[in-house]
Amino acid sequence: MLAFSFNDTLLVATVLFSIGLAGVLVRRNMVFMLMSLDIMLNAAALVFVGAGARWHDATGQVMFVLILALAAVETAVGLAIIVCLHARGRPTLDADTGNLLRG
Amino acid sequence: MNPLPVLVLLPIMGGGLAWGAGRMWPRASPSMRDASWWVVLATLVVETLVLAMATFSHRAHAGPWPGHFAMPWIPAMGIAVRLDMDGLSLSLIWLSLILCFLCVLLATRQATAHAGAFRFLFLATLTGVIGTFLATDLFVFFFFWELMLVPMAGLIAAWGHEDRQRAAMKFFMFTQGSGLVMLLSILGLVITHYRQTGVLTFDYFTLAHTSLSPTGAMLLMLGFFIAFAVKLPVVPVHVWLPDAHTQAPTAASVLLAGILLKTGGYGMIRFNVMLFPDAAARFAPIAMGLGVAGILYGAWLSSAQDDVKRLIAYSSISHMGFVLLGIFAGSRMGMLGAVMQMLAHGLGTAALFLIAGAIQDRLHTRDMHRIGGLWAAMPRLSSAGLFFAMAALGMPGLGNFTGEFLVLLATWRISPLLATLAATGLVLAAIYALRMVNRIFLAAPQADTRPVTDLPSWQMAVFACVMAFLVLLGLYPQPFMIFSAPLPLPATAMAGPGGTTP
Amino acid sequence: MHALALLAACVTVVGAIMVITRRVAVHAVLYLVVTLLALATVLVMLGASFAAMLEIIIYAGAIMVLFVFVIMMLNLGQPDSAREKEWLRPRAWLGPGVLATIVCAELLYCTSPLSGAAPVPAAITVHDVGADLFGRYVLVVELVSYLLLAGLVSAFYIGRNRAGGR
Amino acid sequence: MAEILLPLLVLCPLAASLVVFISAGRMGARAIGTVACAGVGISAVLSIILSVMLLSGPVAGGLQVTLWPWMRVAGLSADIAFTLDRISMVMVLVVTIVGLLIHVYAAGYMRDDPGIARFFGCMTLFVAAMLVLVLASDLLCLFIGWEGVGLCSYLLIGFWYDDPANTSAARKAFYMTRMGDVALLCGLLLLACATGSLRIGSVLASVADGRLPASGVNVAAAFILVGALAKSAQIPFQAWLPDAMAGPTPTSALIHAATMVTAGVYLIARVHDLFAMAAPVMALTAVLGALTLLMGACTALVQSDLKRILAWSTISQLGYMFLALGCGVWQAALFHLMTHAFFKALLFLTAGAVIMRAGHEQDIFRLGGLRRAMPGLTAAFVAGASALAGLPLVTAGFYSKEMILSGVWHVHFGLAREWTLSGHPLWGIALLGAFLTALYIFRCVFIVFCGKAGTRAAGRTSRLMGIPLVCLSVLSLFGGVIEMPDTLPSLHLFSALLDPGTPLSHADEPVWLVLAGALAPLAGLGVAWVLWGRPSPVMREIPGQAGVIRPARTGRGMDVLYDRVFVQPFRLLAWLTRLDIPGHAITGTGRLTRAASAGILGVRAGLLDMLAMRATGTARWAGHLPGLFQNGRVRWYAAWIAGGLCAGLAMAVLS
Repeated sequence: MLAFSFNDTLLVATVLFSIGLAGVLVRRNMVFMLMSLDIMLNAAALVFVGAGARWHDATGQVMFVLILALAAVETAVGLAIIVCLHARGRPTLDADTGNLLRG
Repeated sequence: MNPLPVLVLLPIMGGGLAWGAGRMWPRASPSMRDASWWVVLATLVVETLVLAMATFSHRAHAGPWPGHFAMPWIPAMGIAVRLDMDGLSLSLIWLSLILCFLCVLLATRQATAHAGAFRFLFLATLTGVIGTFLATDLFVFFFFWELMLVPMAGLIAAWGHEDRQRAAMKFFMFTQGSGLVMLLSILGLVITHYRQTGVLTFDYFTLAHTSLSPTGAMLLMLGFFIAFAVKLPVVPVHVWLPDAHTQAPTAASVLLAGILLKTGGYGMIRFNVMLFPDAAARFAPIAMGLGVAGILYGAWLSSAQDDVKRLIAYSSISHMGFVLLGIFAGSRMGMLGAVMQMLAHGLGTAALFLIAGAIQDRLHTRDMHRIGGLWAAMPRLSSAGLFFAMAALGMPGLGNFTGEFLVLLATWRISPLLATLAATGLVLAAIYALRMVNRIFLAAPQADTRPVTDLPSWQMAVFACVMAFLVLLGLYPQPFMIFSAPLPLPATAMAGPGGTTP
Repeated sequence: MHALALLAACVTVVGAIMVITRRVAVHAVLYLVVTLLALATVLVMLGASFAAMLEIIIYAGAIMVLFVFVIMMLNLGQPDSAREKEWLRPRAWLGPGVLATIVCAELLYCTSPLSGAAPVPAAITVHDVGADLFGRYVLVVELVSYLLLAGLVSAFYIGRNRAGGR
Repeated sequence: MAEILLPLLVLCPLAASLVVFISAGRMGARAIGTVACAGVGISAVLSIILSVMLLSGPVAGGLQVTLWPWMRVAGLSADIAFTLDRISMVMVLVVTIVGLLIHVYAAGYMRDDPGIARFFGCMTLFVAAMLVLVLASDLLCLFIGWEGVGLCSYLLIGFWYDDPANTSAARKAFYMTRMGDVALLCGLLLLACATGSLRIGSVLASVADGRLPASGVNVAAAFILVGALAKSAQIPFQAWLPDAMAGPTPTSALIHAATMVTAGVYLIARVHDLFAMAAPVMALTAVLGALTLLMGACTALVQSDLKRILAWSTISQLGYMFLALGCGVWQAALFHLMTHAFFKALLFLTAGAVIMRAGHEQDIFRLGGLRRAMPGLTAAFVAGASALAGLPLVTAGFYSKEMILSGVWHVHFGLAREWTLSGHPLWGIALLGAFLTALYIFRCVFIVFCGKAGTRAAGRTSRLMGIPLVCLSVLSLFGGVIEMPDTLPSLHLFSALLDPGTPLSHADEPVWLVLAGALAPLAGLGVAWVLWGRPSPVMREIPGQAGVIRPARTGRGMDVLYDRVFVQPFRLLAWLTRLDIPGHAITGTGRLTRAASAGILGVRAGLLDMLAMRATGTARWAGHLPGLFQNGRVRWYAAWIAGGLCAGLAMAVLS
């Protein structure tokens, strides 16, 4: 007997997603934005796993693995950008300071 | 052990080793040969041994042609690693190996910066080329076709001369773009075959038995033709070639002229004429017209160049015109002539590029006006240059003439006018070759020439081997013609997997 | 619902809230680790112990370590903390908060009709996942490997030291 | 035996050439000369042995050696094969013996040149290629030698490459002969397509069988004729030969007088059966030959450069041979070829020695009175000159020229059904040519060797150079008595040797024919003596320089024409197209695209700027509407995404 029903999973995931979304929107520091993005990704992954358990399908966990990989890539690239910007003498890590691509 | 996959994989693995060796033990002094050079040489020697084994061993024929290797790769899509070898591919692989030896012995040492990486890319190109010559699965063929381009573009872009980025870009754009057209054609052929038989396969021998509507066959053949025409190159799409040849480092120029152009000719023989014989026959007048245009136009432009490497590059266009003419002449004689021309041109032009590279190393210029007469200072290099210039102008008794004569003879049967026009190209060939000879070899020495060193005798010995080979091709081509003839498809397909299809 | 499950869910949510409200980055990272560990617990309770292991090892382990490293490299200090405080004025919370709340409410509303069916009590073993991963989804795995490669290359490219290179 | 000796004949000079080339810079001048002379000498001995073997053997056929198959494909088989029959025997003897004498001479002449290794390498290579050409029993094999001699000629004309004039002369020679080669190649292609083989015997046999339509025979013969004309410097290809005198004198003697330029004559003699079936081409050959001999003689008359006089005289004498070929008396052509090889080699070698001793002065008006300073050379030159002029009875040239004249007199060209062309006008031209020949060569003799002294002669002619001169003098004086006209003691050794079946005799020819042929040179000699020979000459140069003579004197008339018609347009077009127009077009398209996209970008940026300015200027209070969308802030974008999500979900909720 599973301790968690699909309903509850969805609830938790939705709340997590919203928190992450709020974090992305409210924080100006890019490190925090990345962390919030990770929270959102986790929420999505949680839904997949829950759905997999609900319909007894391994696809859910496969998707989890894929999301994990995606998150890893996203984090790596994002952090690389942060380090790059920092190394070029950007005073703060404010995401709002102008157009990032012009660097 | 089956030699074919070894042949394909060995160079790239050796290249990796050479890279590693180059990083681990960088050369101590510029004059010394470093570890990676020895690794490359060892790789080539082993490769030659394997090729000799493949040439002379007589095994039971598993496939339609003497050499065969098959291994499923993606069964769901009917893709398998199928490698087959007939005389044509065998002789072209021999040519590639000989040229690689030439480059390694005479040219790759000139790339001093990041020599290991240079050698890795060099051998990776070789892998692509050999794979292209062997693959009989269209998907695998396409794979190797593309694999060949990337390292070559890298070689040009990273180690080339002054305008290398643009040249590499042009080279890559042209060949890549035309490769995509070929991919479309491959997919079209496979899908047609699938619709007809319900079998999804990329196998060359099976696909050869697809029945196509005339229009469809023509469209598919044109797709292949465009890709090969860019590589060969045929005149309107030759634009990438002079830049790429001129800007590439010597070893890359040699590979480019010696082998990469031959993949175009090889592809035309194998995938245009043999896969779509009817469409090719209908297309032949246009193709032959293009061939003659290439002969004349290439020679014409060649005789107006001041840059040595550019001159040789345009002369390649002229020679490849003969190849195109021979392939589409529609007779076995023309085909043989085209193959002979490819072999002879590979050797002769490669040697010319090596000589041009040697001159550039010594004098730091490619401008014929500034090079001046070299005979007094460098008699060995100049006599080698004279010999290969003579080969380029089609001196009878040397390899090029054999090919040109057969091609002209095959063309004469179809159209004496075209043959006469193509023969006029030989006069133009004399003009550009002698212009080069009288500008840089047999001319008054330049007033401000610094003392230069001639070729050492061991390098001259290497050139002498090439010369001997060209003379052999010119005076006794019969064994090579038997050896390197492309095996016809219908006769052998009965024994092969293609024979099972109705 | 199990008490442990309730606890895990609560810790997850509270941890996430703490993450987005911290001013010091290291604290946020630590809270994020807590969140992820709690999430792993949730996953275990969903019967996905394999996923939970991966969550702990890769996420809470590897990725978070990456964060910590980067934060160490960034050399943040008191001024940064102060600036964060200045950035996190209550007014800034207004818009995002409202937006997030609306999204949350809507999502909950949308998903509620789905939650009627009966649960199927069975766990999914690692074997099932592995068979699926390298059977049906092998091409996707290949694609993901390309993605990883692309990420690797781009991270290398972006992060290399420009002053020293060619 | 012959199987070994025949390849060895070719191999000896070839080996000598390779040895000389490879050991360049390591051997002394004497050693190089020895090796080269040995190579040619061995093959001279071998050629004599082989000739004896051939003549002592059965009459029909010749010695055949097939070395290896060259190519065998469907529709063509060609071999590397040598044939020594009676025609090639004459040629081989000429090439090797004259070649040997010239090599011996050159060993002395080139002793002090730094490039002697290159010189002898090319010379021996030339002998080898010429022997391949002569011995080939396959037209394709012949073509190898044909181009090979062209290559050697190119290298030797441009031997002193420091002067751009020399190398451009060399290139000119190669280009012009190359045009002929391409025509010859086309002829070979035609024959190969029609008969499936290029073996001379089988080609002629299948032509005789009528496997080739008449038009095909004519076209093939015309192609071969063009090739031969170019090689032998006949009209309209005559322009390269005078310039070819830029090379060392032994080269001029061997290649541009004795052997290579006669290759065209040899080729046509070789395939005379083919030509016999192409009457219009025969007529064309004869007419071109006659025109060339007249033009050559006239031009030689007004030249002032000693070597150029000899070059134009070579062209003129080759014209005689082509005339004979065109009239079907190929035996006479070969006979004249042989005697011409003797006396023209002699003339060139003597001229070379004279020029060398006179301090490299080639203008005959600056030379003069050399008779006393160098009596031996004078005797040799006079011997050669009288042979060239064909002074009756005592010189070889008389007999060969007589044979041609009598052959031309009897010929009738059946051009079309009713329209025949008699050979009598051609005979008249040839007789006029004989007169002019004596006139110009004795003009040269009198100006150079008589009169008052010009330049000072220095040094002595070395023995190495002297011996060949003596041999050649003897040959050019007495080499002709093997064939005599019927009115004299009828002797037909040469024509019987070539064609044992049908001896060429014109028993019915009138006596005055021979007499005319004998008197014309004497008249020329007399006129020359009157004009230039007496102590106070009537005139130094032919008058009337301004008009017709000027272009002829410079010998540049044809050159100017070629320059206008071919060279300049080619240069211009090559210059115009040197940048590869398609390449430019495609690159240009790329550039245009780039420029266009840059332009579009610029316009867009301008528009945006304008919009932004409007927005900020006129509606500042209304908020930054454009700015809201495109302000580059990540969080704003995220907010918009979230807003969109909100809206989308709201639609789902409300529906």
